Amino acid sequence: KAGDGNGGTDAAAQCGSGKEFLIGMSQANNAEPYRQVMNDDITNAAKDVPGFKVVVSDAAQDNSKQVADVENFISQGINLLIISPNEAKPLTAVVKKAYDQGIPVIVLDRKVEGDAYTAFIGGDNVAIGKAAGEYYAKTLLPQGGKVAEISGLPGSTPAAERAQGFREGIASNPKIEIVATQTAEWLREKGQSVMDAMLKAHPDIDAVYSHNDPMAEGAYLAAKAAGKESAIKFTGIDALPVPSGGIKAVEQGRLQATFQYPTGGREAIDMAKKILVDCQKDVPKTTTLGTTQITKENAAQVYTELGGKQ
Amino acid sequence: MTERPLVRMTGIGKRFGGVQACRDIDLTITAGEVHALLGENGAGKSTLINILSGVITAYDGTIEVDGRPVSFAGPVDAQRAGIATIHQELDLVAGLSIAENMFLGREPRTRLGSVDIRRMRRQAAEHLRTLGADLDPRRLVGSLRVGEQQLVEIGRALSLDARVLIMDEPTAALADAEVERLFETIAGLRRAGVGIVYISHRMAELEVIADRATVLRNGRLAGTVDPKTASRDEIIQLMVGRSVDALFGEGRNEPGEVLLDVRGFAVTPRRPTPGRTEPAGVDLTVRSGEIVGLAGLMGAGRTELLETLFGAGGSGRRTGEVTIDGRPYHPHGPRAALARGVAFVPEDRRGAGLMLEHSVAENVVLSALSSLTTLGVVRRQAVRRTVAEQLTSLAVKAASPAVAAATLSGGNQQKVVFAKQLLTQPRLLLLDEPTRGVDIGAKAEIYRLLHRLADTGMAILLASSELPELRSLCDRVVVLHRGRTVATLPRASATQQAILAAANGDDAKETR
Amino acid sequence: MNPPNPTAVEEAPAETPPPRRPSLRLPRDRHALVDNFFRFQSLFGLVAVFLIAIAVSPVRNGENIFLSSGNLANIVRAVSEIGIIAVGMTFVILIGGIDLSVGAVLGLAAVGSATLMVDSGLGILPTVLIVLLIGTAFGATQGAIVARIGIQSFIVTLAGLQAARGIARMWSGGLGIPIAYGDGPQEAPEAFSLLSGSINGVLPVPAVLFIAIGIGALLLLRTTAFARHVYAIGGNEKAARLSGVPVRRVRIAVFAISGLLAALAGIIHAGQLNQGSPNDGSGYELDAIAAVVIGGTSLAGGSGSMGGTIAGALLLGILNNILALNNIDANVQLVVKGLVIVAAAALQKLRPRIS
Amino acid sequence: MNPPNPTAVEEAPAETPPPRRPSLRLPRDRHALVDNFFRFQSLFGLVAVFLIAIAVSPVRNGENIFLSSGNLANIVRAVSEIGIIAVGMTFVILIGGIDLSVGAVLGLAAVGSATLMVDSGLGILPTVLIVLLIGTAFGATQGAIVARIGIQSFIVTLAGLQAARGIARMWSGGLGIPIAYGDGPQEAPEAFSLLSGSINGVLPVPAVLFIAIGIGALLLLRTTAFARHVYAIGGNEKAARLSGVPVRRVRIAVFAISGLLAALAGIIHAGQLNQGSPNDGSGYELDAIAAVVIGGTSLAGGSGSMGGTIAGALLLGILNNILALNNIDANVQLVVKGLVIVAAAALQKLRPRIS
Ligand SMILES: Nc1ncnc2c1ncn2[C@@H]1O[C@H](COP(=O)(O)OP(=O)(O)OP(=O)(O)O)[C@@H](O)[C@H]1O
Ligand SMILES: Nc1ncnc2c1ncn2[C@@H]1O[C@H](COP(=O)(O)OP(=O)(O)OP(=O)(O)O)[C@@H](O)[C@H]1O
Ligand SMILES: [Mg+2]
Ligand SMILES: [Mg+2]
Repeated sequence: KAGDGNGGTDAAAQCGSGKEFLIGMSQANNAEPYRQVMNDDITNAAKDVPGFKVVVSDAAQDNSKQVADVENFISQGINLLIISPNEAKPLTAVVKKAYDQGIPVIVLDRKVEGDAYTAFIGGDNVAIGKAAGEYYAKTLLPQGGKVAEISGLPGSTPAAERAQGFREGIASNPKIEIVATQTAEWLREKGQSVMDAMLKAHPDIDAVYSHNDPMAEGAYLAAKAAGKESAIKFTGIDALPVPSGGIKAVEQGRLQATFQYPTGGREAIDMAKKILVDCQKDVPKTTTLGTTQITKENAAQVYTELGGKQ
Repeated sequence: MTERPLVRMTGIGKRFGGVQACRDIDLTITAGEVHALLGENGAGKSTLINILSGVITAYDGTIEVDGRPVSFAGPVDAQRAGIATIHQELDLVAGLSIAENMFLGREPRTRLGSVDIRRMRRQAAEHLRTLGADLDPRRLVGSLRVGEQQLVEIGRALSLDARVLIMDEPTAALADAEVERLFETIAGLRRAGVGIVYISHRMAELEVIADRATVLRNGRLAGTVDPKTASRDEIIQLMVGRSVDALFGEGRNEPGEVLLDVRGFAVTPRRPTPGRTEPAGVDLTVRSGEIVGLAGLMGAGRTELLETLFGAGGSGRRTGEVTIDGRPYHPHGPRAALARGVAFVPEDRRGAGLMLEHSVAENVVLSALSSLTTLGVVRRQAVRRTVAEQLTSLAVKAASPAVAAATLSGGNQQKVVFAKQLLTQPRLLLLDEPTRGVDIGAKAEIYRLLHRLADTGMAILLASSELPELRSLCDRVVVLHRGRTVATLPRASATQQAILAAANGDDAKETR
Repeated sequence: MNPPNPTAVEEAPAETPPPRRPSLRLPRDRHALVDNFFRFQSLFGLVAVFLIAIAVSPVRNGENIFLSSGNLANIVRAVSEIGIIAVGMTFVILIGGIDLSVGAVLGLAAVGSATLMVDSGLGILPTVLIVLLIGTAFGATQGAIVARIGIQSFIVTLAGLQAARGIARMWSGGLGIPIAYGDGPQEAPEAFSLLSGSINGVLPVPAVLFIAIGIGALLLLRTTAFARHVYAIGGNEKAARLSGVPVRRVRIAVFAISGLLAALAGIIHAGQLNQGSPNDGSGYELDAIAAVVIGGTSLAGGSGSMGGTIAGALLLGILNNILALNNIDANVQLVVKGLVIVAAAALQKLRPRIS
Repeated sequence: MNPPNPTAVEEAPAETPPPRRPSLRLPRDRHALVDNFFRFQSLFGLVAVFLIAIAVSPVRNGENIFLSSGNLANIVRAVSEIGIIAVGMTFVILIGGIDLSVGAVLGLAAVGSATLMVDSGLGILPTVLIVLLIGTAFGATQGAIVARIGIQSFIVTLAGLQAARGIARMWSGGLGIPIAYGDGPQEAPEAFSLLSGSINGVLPVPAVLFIAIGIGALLLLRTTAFARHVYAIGGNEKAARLSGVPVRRVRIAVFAISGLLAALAGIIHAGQLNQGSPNDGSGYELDAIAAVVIGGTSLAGGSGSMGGTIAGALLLGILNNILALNNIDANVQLVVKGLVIVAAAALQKLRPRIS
């Protein structure tokens, strides 16, 4: 293919230490804590690399806006693009455009189609969902039980994949039953009101599988208001190393467990350094980041490891 | 006059909620006649013609046009049947031009289907010219004075080439010159065999143009007279059910101290607004207990002067001197004016005077709320009592104080605005065309009220386009021309000729 | 010079009594009945949705889940923030304006509450006062721009929305600030968590606040001169100004009230969720406006009632609740909600209209 | 003093014919000048923002990045969808209504385009026609509810928003439907990808469509009777009705136009992004309304211009672009954008006002 192998050559030609590099980070939206942490990871990591300057744009969940953001980066003449696409297909073309112009592109978290990018770094939502499911099947509810699922925004890939992986994970334990699924659109307060209603309709829920930590926390609050917070087990996903994140919630006992969905921010800057400063030509095309299961035992330790501030 | 009536309305009745606006009314309109419709405010005149023009579609009785019974589903049906109407309330679209308003809903098209703007403008200009109005058809209606808007309404009705033309108080906002031109036009239409229904509260007009007069009272037919032969008292007797002469009474006190003193007053706007005539050298005084009239041609700047004195005028640099009780007076807003005891009744009661959808009671007390509250809480009992008193004292005809102001007849709406301002207990009352659309009985009541107020020491400054009104009501008449005082005529010398001559100013000599 | 004698105005007609003309009267009683019926019309939609909800609610062990006291309390708690915002929005809409910034101000206030208590270590009272002040000032600023420059409130508050959201994100570093309770540093006073509690274990505190504020506003709107001014400005601004209504001041006050109540909702939000997050409250403005309009208040200004708004907010809450209780698919929920909102609004149209 | 003589009151004016007097005239020419100046006032904000953008644009290799043809083309492309929606919205706002459903209709249309071409294997023309028809019908339905039942358009279209979003999600199964090009099954005709291309490599196709539609609408609004009816309904509905303007029909038509253009924007959206995603277009309604209002159209209806809307859309686009080019922090951007929007709206206020 035309772009293959040519992408990133211009910038690579200018590589070397002691130079200034402008890195554009196109973020799908800043409203999700996960993405805010990703931005913070990137900017913090970049501070340690002399010559790196990172600018972050916020597409506010709008594919078109993100296309325009990348176009603007190209106009400005960035040396490297990091992008966490809102959705794969709509951003494929503009990512390819950047790549074809010789700008190295690191795709984070969500993929684009084809291979017109330098590298992809991301977690695996199906695997995370599956890990959560297996945790339910083996550790949390080995005797089986009724599970309520609070899902992310309908139509978003992570929501679909975390649902799918979970079902694969619990398949080994047929006594686990998903009795209700409601969306809370990734939001804490919606998690609360959805849980309110679910508790009414299904007062005998044993556990709540939430697609992210904030919704799990919201559900916990609802259960607490109903006096059921100790009878029900809550798990989340994301495990952000920030005070409002899931690790702290596990540490403080509100959540039973959470599963890390890595931001890949540090890894992206590491790779950018390899490309721009070290002039390395052959970075791995795909880096899949693993997940860590966080329970009360390891919460404090993981929090420190991930550089979370107290 | 032909024998067969163009329109025959039989047994017409109409109820609004609890109000019987019309009851068993018969009316015929014959080709080539001017048929006057008379009655007090709220007698049911507008309701009757709204039925005929298709605005009101649910009513009792029958309408025949050319002997065939009709039932209009809307105003367009009536227009198709050859009935054109000039409604009492100006219903024009402010954001469209004169031409666009005149042809709204029946725009001439080019072959391409677009609006033939040139033809529209040309025809609009023609119709306006027959009325003696030399207005640029491209001007936005929102920038026109009320009188000019009235002419546009008339022009619009004329452009329909109707066989029956209904005019509901067409002259209410017109000055004499325009009225005269309108009469010429009406005479022409009559000769062409158009049947005309003419509603007006100006009795003198009827004697000039009406062939027949039907009088309504309280929604019923009170009688039919020939205005050329019947005496005015006779007609008034039919309308009001009593003689009006008896309504006038007592003598007047001598005026007191000078209350309002205006010397060389002018406003220089930062950016001139087209169509506004800001004060440009006004001298006048009003004493306590005195009624002073403001005369002038359309656009002479009377309205603007009153608005400015009330703090509601245009912005701009002020020069000259205005004092009240000898102390400087620079109202920067209606609140400041009200605080100094100045009240204002605007001429555009619907646009500037009333909250039409709100109740009569809410309208009446709005200006005086502060005197009816304790710690910001409205004293309901006091409000109810005050409203009742005011409505009685001004003889406002309303089903109840709780009905929306929009449901009142025009004259009664005017009285509500009046009541609102009087409640502030002003010392200086500014009135802009206070009797526009007010029936003769109510007019007399308003005059009597004004005299009574003046007798209590109130100073009144009143702008009016009806010269007879100025002459009979005022102690002095100040004539404005292009925003400038050109004459101050004491009562004795304020003849029609003198006022008109002054009002025309140098203008007549200059241009013609 | 004698000052005008006010009594003369009213006495005078007695001297020469013009023949009293019988003014046409309504048969009072019948109309009073019909009138009273339609006065409570903003409740029609609510009652209808309530009855439907009872009918379609799942039943467990013979108990109608929807009607269970816990569920009803949840409903009111869930709408309390939107409801409080909608109360402020009612004033704004009554003067013919709109306030799109409320959701963002809620977010800003939530962040403010958390930051001031947790990071700055302030007590509850100073925190609440400062946050309410911020909200009020923000609203008043918007009101001043609307009233003085004369820009349409839609634009001003749309800009305000963006600004408030931006400030909230900058203030919080883009992340939610969790609120831990206790006496230590970085901890908020325990009392603040009362906002997520209930009175007697039945009445959620936010619900009580909503109802109290709603009733207060209802009384305010029925009894005060301020309220009359609000209606007058919405009814005919020019007439109001000429009648001596302090139009600008009332306008600014109205936007300030809206900002104040949005900030209060933000404090409650933070208390309920134990967190102040800068992105919270997005889209709340539309829900609040919907509550107001379903309650029968006209977006053109000048007519509407606070009772209607409260009913509208409860209606929306019941709707969300019953759809969730029945475990309706989220997408179907959206469609059903759209239809019910229109149907509820159509119900309000039963009122007999003027002219 | 004499009591006034009642008969004198009505003295006939006809007896002494007053001399013909010329009514006072403005100096025409000067005013025509001022008028023409202010007529293009909706451009003031645009020109100001444009000049500022040039001034603050970063410069690379001596080239003003903002002014580079590629960048200018990007700006117009980026606003083209909002712009097309805003054109339809202008009609709605001119009649005093509002259409909150446009963003959701855009999403629905994008899903429709993708599904019909990819899953149902339809050609471009049938697909486009069906999608436009869906949008038009959706808009017309909303218009009919507004016009016939008399519910405020805010509520009807807010419900429409939810319904359209729900339908789009159900239709697409909740996920974006990617569009692959080719002749095979599950592939869309190659020609559809033209929507993401440019003419001569310079003019993006969506930008051309936006400009064409804008000019078309501008002419429509200047020349047709329909346009006058639109203004009349917004300016004075009663007058319009009395004049025989088919108020209901015009109302329905206006919402249908808005739906049609939103659907068109959805097709373009799908073509540009090679995907039909049910969540796309959320929040576009506010951007479109902002463009219309910044363009000087009053939300009260009856006054405004299409040129203003186009200028407003471009202004927003330039604003987004220049903030991004200068690498302003996203949160600061929000605040700055808010301020600039208010400033732009304030500029429009220079116009001398009627009444
Ligand atoms: N839409 C309405 N709803 C309720 N009552 C109405 C309505 N229109 C008119 N009325 C009532 O019907 C009666 C007749 O009103 P109408 O407007 O016909 O009087 P009018 O003779 O034209 O008076 P005026 O000379 O003041 O214009 C009045 O009592 C008025 O209050
Ligand atoms: N272009 C305009 N812009 C703003 N206000 C206007 C404009 N033209 C007229 N007005 C206002 O509209 C009203 C209508 O004027 P009106 O027809 O009453 O004039 P008039 O009473 O005949 O003349 P006068 O100026 O002597 O009162 C006045 O309040 C005037 O200030
Ligand atoms: Mg009348
Ligand atoms: Mg005047």
